[in-house]
Amino acid sequence: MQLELRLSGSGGQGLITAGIILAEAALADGKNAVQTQSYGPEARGGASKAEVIISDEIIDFPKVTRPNLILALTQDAAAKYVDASNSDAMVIVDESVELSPETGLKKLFRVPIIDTARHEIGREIVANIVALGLIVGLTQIVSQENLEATVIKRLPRGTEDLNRMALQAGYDLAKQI
Amino acid sequence: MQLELRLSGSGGQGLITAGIILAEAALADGKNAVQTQSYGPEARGGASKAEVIISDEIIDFPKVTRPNLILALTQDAAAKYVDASNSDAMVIVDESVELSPETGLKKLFRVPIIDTARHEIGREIVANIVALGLIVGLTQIVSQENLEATVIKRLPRGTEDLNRMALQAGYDLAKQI
Amino acid sequence: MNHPLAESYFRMDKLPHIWCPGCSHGIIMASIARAIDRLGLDKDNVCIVSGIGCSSRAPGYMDFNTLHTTHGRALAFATGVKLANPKLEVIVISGDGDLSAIGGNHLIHAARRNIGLTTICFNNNIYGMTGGQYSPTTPTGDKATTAPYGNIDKPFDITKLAIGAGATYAAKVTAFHVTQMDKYIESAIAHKGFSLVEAIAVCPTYYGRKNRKGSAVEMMTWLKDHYIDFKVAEKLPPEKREGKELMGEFINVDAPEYTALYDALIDRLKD
Amino acid sequence: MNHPLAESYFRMDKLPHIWCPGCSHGIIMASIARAIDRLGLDKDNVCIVSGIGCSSRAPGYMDFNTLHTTHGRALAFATGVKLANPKLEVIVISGDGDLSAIGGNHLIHAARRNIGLTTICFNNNIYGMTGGQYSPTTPTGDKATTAPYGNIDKPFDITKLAIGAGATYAAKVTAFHVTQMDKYIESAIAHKGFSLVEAIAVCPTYYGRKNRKGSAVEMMTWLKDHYIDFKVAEKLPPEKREGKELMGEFINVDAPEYTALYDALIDRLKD
Amino acid sequence: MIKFLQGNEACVEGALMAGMRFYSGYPITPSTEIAELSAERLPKVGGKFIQMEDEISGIAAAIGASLTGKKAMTATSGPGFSLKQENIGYAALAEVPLVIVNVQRGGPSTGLPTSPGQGDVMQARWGTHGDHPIICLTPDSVTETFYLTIRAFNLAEKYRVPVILLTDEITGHMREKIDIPDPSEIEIYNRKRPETGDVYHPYGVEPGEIVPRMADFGSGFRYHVTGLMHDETGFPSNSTENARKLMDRLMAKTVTYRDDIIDYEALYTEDADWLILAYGGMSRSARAAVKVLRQKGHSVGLFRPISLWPFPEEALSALAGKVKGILVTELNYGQIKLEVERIACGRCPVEFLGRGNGEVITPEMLIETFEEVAK
Amino acid sequence: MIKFLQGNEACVEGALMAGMRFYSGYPITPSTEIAELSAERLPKVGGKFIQMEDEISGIAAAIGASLTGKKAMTATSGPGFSLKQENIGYAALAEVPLVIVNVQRGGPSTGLPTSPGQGDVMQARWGTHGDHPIICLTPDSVTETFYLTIRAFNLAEKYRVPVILLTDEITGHMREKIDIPDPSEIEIYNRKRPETGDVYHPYGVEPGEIVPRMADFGSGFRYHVTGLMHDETGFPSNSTENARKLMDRLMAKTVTYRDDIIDYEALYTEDADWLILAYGGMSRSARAAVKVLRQKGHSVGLFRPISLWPFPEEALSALAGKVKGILVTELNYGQIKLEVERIACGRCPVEFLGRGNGEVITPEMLIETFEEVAK
Amino acid sequence: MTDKKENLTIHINQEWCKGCGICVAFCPKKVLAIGENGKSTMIDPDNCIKCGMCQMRCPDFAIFLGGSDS
Amino acid sequence: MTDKKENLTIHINQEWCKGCGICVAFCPKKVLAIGENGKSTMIDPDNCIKCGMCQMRCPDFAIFLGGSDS
Ligand SMILES: Cc1ncc(C[n+]2csc(CCOP(=O)(O)OP(=O)(O)O)c2C)c(N)n1
Ligand SMILES: Cc1ncc(C[n+]2csc(CCOP(=O)(O)OP(=O)(O)O)c2C)c(N)n1
Ligand code: SF4
Ligand code: SF4
Ligand code: SF4
Ligand code: SF4
Ligand code: SF4
Ligand code: SF4
Ligand SMILES: [Mg+2]
Ligand SMILES: [Mg+2]
Repeated sequence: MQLELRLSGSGGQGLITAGIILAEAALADGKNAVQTQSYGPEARGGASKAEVIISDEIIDFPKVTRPNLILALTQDAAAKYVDASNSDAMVIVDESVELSPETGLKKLFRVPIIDTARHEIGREIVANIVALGLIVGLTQIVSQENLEATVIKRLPRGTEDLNRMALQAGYDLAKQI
Repeated sequence: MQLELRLSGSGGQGLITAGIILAEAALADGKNAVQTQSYGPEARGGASKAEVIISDEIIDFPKVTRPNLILALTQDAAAKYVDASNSDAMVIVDESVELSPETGLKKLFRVPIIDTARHEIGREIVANIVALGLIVGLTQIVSQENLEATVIKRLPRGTEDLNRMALQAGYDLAKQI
Repeated sequence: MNHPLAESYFRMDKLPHIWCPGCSHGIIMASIARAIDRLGLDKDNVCIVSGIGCSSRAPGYMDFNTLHTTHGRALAFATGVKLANPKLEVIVISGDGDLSAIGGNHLIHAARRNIGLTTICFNNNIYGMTGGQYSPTTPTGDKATTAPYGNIDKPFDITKLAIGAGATYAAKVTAFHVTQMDKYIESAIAHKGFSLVEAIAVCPTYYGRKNRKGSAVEMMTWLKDHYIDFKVAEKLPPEKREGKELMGEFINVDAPEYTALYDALIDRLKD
Repeated sequence: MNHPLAESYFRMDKLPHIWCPGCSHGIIMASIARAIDRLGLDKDNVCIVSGIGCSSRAPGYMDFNTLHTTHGRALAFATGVKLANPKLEVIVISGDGDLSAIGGNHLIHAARRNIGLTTICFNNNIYGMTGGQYSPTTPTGDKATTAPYGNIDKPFDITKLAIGAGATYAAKVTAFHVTQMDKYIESAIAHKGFSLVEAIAVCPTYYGRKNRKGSAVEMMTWLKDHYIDFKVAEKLPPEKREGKELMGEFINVDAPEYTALYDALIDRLKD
Repeated sequence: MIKFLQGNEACVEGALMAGMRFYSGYPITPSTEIAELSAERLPKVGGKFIQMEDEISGIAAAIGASLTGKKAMTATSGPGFSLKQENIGYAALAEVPLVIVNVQRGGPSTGLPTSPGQGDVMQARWGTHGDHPIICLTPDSVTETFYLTIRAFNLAEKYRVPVILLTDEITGHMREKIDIPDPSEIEIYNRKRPETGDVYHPYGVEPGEIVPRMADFGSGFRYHVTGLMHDETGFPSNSTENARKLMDRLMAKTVTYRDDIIDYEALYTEDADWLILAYGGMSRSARAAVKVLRQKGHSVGLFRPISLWPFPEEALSALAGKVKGILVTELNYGQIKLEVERIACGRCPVEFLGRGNGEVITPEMLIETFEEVAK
Repeated sequence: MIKFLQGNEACVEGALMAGMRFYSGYPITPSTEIAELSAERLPKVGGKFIQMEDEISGIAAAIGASLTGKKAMTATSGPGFSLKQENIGYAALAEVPLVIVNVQRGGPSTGLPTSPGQGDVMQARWGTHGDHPIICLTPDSVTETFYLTIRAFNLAEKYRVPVILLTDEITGHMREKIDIPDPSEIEIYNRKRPETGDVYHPYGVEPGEIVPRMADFGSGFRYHVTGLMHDETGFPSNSTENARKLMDRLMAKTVTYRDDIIDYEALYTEDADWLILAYGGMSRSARAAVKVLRQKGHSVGLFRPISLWPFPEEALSALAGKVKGILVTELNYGQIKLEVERIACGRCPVEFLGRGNGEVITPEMLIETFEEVAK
Repeated sequence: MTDKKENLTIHINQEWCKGCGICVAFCPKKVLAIGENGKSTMIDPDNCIKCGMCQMRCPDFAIFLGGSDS
Repeated sequence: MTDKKENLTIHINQEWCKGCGICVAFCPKKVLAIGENGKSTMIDPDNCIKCGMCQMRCPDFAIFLGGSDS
């Protein structure tokens, strides 16, 4: 089984970190993972993305071609990276994002990710961690245990509680869906 | 008929100019000619050479491999460029040059070229032109007429008489041999 | 309605530009256009040349003959443009890295020759485009991705360097001091020989973030509070000069311009 | 018996050198050896680095660790040598073309960094090795094979350029003034940061011949008659300073040396 | 120790394990992380990092450092690689061990700075003027980047040549699992140095040895290094005879010792009647495609040069005599393809699928092309 | 008009006749006479000469001048050619007409500055990073240097590519008779410029034309030139689709129009059962050898590529199918030999005689080798 | 660009404004603020003295003095 | 190099001397001249004050003060 994920948003939202955390958690679960990203001079302020492939097998081709899951935290990112060609893909967008109803996407979720980070946790900067909680809550692609451990390991010391709260908020959002 | 000449001496003695003059005179005679030279950082003060091939035919390979005539105005140049492998070559050295008697050279001439330039013409700088007169006087490889015309054309205005005298001195030296 | 300066001198379909929020590059670019406007130059006779870098993206937005070259080589390309066609007003836009790191040699030689190029250095003390490495103008002790423990290099004073190389016009100004910037850029373009305006810029994204300098506004405020004209400074008591950075028109002298000398040579050979 | 200096510091089997009669390069090269001798440096710990040019042939004759690099890059190679092994005393020999034309960028950056290299510029105002093209120090109006109608370029003052770039030691002297040359080179090597000695040289073969400057002796005499110490000049009445060229120790200040700062960083990280 | 690293990070880890103690370079996308991580790590192990004023001085300083006995590296991408060419030739002629990393990006000139490409493969071989020996290795994963960086240092030390580690934006920027071995498990080769008291011919080879011994500047052997043709003593010589001896010796390095240097992977090639040939980042696509094609019943194998220069000529030649065709795929307009055509020598057709526009060739594209050409 | 000139002088005469009005460069042996003569002649015809601070700026300034509509040239030798590589790629991508002369000398690095060599042949094709189109011509005489310089300018203008005139110390420094034609006898190609009032797509090709029209900076068309991938309007574009269109168009230049570009000499090849392949200065030796060998009864022909890149592949391929073998001779360790092997494709053996030590291969050496390999 | 000062008013191009706050911070009359949408907005238009400093310092051509749009 | 000044005498290496004349021109005591063979030679040895300027300015290590050869 191979899962391809695309996490997108704006430059400063920490989606590359999120991708790395997801991939490392998968490693801890005993799976394989590859993480790639695309960027350009436009990344200055514009849309950016991180992609992760998680698999039980060896991963040969490292680039995501048919994502099974797409996250988009901003309108720009959604416009650029929500690829409707695979209508079976799970697509999660922040509630601030408007998508035309004609996408034909079967599994589209609009979730107040940024709002949750800003108002529930009090720090918009943890929106990426909320999103991780949400994704893992919805899909179980990695174990919550290893996800938390990786989050703690990868992020600066002193932010443990904040990040645990953010993860939990993500899990909670997942439950509401 | 193809004739290969090597004119050698020290950096400032004008042997490249002499080579060019000889070649141009040959062209004026309706022959073909190619002139090449070799130089190196050692040319700073060290030995330098100009080579000329004169032929009735098209000249394919432009470098001198078996010179028919070698001129050496200095000891250094003689050491470096008098190639005794062709013992039939005509070798003309300035009288200041000592050559070991074992060279086996059949046509070796030691001639007071520089001394003639210095004392007869009064300008050491025309030693190259004296040498040209000597060579042409000895071999007739180019016509004296075209040689003189080329010398006049190639050298700075105002030096015509000096150069004509030098040529004549060369012819005279040739006659004495 | 549209921004009048943008409409007159910029390629509207290329805007908004790619620069980060609060990046000074847009401020300096606009100042160049205002100077051109005030001088009443014909757009067809203006050529803007840049190297590679965030700043060097400027020509793409500017509605003139524009040339985006290789990293560091803007002045070398510009020298060819100017000498081949001296009637062109050639303005070079170059980052601190582009101009003083890889391009340092072309800077000093253009200054030496006194060729009629105007160089505007967008000096943000960092390599912006490649993500925040230290540049030859990063202050000693500051951090950058390649100076994680603080930079041990001594920085260039680009203006002083150009003067040492023979520049006949050189001024320094900051992105905060827009009125002076307009004036210096105008004088620089009007100047007959080589001219340089070093515009101190802010890069909130890399330099600012790495060095905890705060937002673009805070960085601009720093410029406002720390830079004073050297002529003013000369009159201040030492304690008031303490900690101040100097700006102003440091040199402005007449000397024969290179392409004019060459044209004179051509004329001389005609006779 | 043999020349004592040659025997102690030179590769006797490589002498005599290739330089033309009267070329100053030999004079300056000997002065460097005398300075090393007076400083009592261990030959094994001295490294001489050069680029390409007549002058750059010097290291081949000098009995130290010697490195003949690519044209213009001597200071860049030397930076690597020095930073990798700061205990080496690294001396760079470079022609005016090598140092200030193709190598200009490395000069200003080495000066900026204040890295402990000593640079001796053999400035003969011409490209000797390639046969007499103008260099960045050829005076305006002078002739060269690539300036058949007289050079229209303005020359660099290499010493001033290095100071503009941040050099902490810079002196200028001529091949005639050997006593001062010995002294400056000695001070430059002893100096902790970047140091430059610009040695004005004569190339009778190309620069001299092209510009009818006469023999090596006449050119040396010109140096003798025209160069005066800038400190002496300051005290002269203007009419006596007229037509004089200035030499002397233009800057000599202390500032932290680059490789020492790096070693301090390593020490700091150890804790 | 298991880590999750970018190829560029693995390169630095490998370099440090190989003994790198000096890095000098100039930042350029997509190689910059190599400089950044070197800046952070080197001073901690007593090594030196310096950001130079440009790429030319980046390689020059590294050569200077290598002469003092330090293992040195510089990293760059296309435009910087072009600028380093003159001094690559210097290192080859003066026989200075050195590792040069080129993380390839898209296009000629400034091109597509953030996209992958493999357009510098021929340049790696021929980019500097004049004949010269070059070793060029190309990894296809983060783990292999680590090991090939070590190998690059070892080969540089052993053969006294500049070694080019040619990666690309794909392998440079992707993150993968890597198991970093204990240093004790790694074989490190250090240049041979002369013994104190030896009569030292810096460019003369001792009997039974491969290259001249190399003394560190400052170690008591005062010798001369030059980019001019030189004789065994290291001093310039204009004699064509000396020049021939030197050049013959240099050029023989990658011929005489080719078996030690050459490296390649052959996957499912024993019974293959078609080959897909790919290298570096592109072999990830090719490997995926080969697996699918095998499943689909095609007897196809993957041939992956790991040393691009010297090229695994004998191995490929042997296969070329057996297969029905070779499909070469690379992110350029056909560079290694030319070499493959030369080696195949008409014994089988050589087909090609390339891209030079910053796009990655997917396994699907490759499968489709294969099924077209191999039917 | 009959003159007796060096190859380097003939190059300048040709350039001036072709319309060169700008020269920027940096002196280097053995190319310096080209700069020196340009310095003397250009201002007399209203053109400009500038000695730049290095070779990088030498080519950069020439590109800048070309953009103003002037025909521009720069000349150098190996080390300088290496330094120019980055901007050669720029000229290729931005499609700026330009002539770059490389008078080849001996060896890699500083090597043998005053000796001949042909070691930069592959570099001329591959020296800059990334795929790019290149035209490279190589003359074998003073007269041909004159004509090929003109052709280099014409091709540069017609195809908007950098054209490399690859000569060597032999042809550059030897003096020969040359009959300089009247300008009226010479065909000159000038770049096509847009008409005033045209909607101008600086990188869009008009129907029926070969390359985009090129406006002079200052002529009223304000457009953008960049070394980034760009679309037809000239502005940077990250779209791989645009990049593909651009790269395909650039790379096609030397393929689609190869018949117009390719040039070679075939001497006594009709009935030949062996070929000697040589180019540039070395073909002088080869021609002499072939004549002698013919006299000796060998039916041998000379194949001389005049355009090295694109290589006269079809013509050689046709011959390779007929002959018993090809002896390639060049002043390097076998560069064009690789291309010949690829083209011969196993149909005949490819033998080789090379030198990379500054030595010239004499006709005698060639005859001897021929008689060994062809027996 | 020749309109009389009194006819000019501040225009803010919301599409181009990147919300850097420079115009806000250095407006001598505190006319501007960053709005809810993160872009510059006029909070005290009457106070504007049309000095043009916002326009000169805006890096994005997003704020300028111009005639009314009609 | 520790010999006492009085024991030193001028040595001229005829092999290395290139005859540039610098030592001759700048000898304060006119001790030297260029000889028939184009090389430097002592014409007035007694006048020599052993100042060493000839040695310092000779580009070719061809003239120096040293002990007697025996
Ligand atoms: C030859 C070459 N080397 C390196 C680079 C990578 N590079 C692009 S821009 C840049 C530095 C930009 O800094 P600066 O000139 O200060 O401009 P800024 O982005 O800060 O405005 C570098 C190193 C390149 N494109 N080409
Ligand atoms: C890259 C490169 N460009 C050009 C040259 C040719 N070249 C060799 S030395 C030199 C100039 C020498 O002048 P300078 O440095 O002043 O030394 P000098 O010979 O006058 O002592 C030049 C242009 C070269 N060897 N390499
Ligand atoms: S990275 Fe820095 S210099 Fe570049 S656009 Fe952003 S703020 Fe400006
Ligand atoms: S050419 Fe000039 S610089 Fe070179 S050795 Fe001769 S005199 Fe000296
Ligand atoms: S014009 Fe002046 S007062 Fe009015 S908003 Fe702008 S900065 Fe404020
Ligand atoms: S300065 Fe410009 S971009 Fe910044 S907030 Fe104001 S209007 Fe917006
Ligand atoms: S030592 Fe002094 S006095 Fe004696 S010869 Fe030399 S220069 Fe003249
Ligand atoms: S200075 Fe030296 S080389 Fe010159 S003449 Fe005197 S001894 Fe001879
Ligand atoms: Mg910057
Ligand atoms: Mg010089």
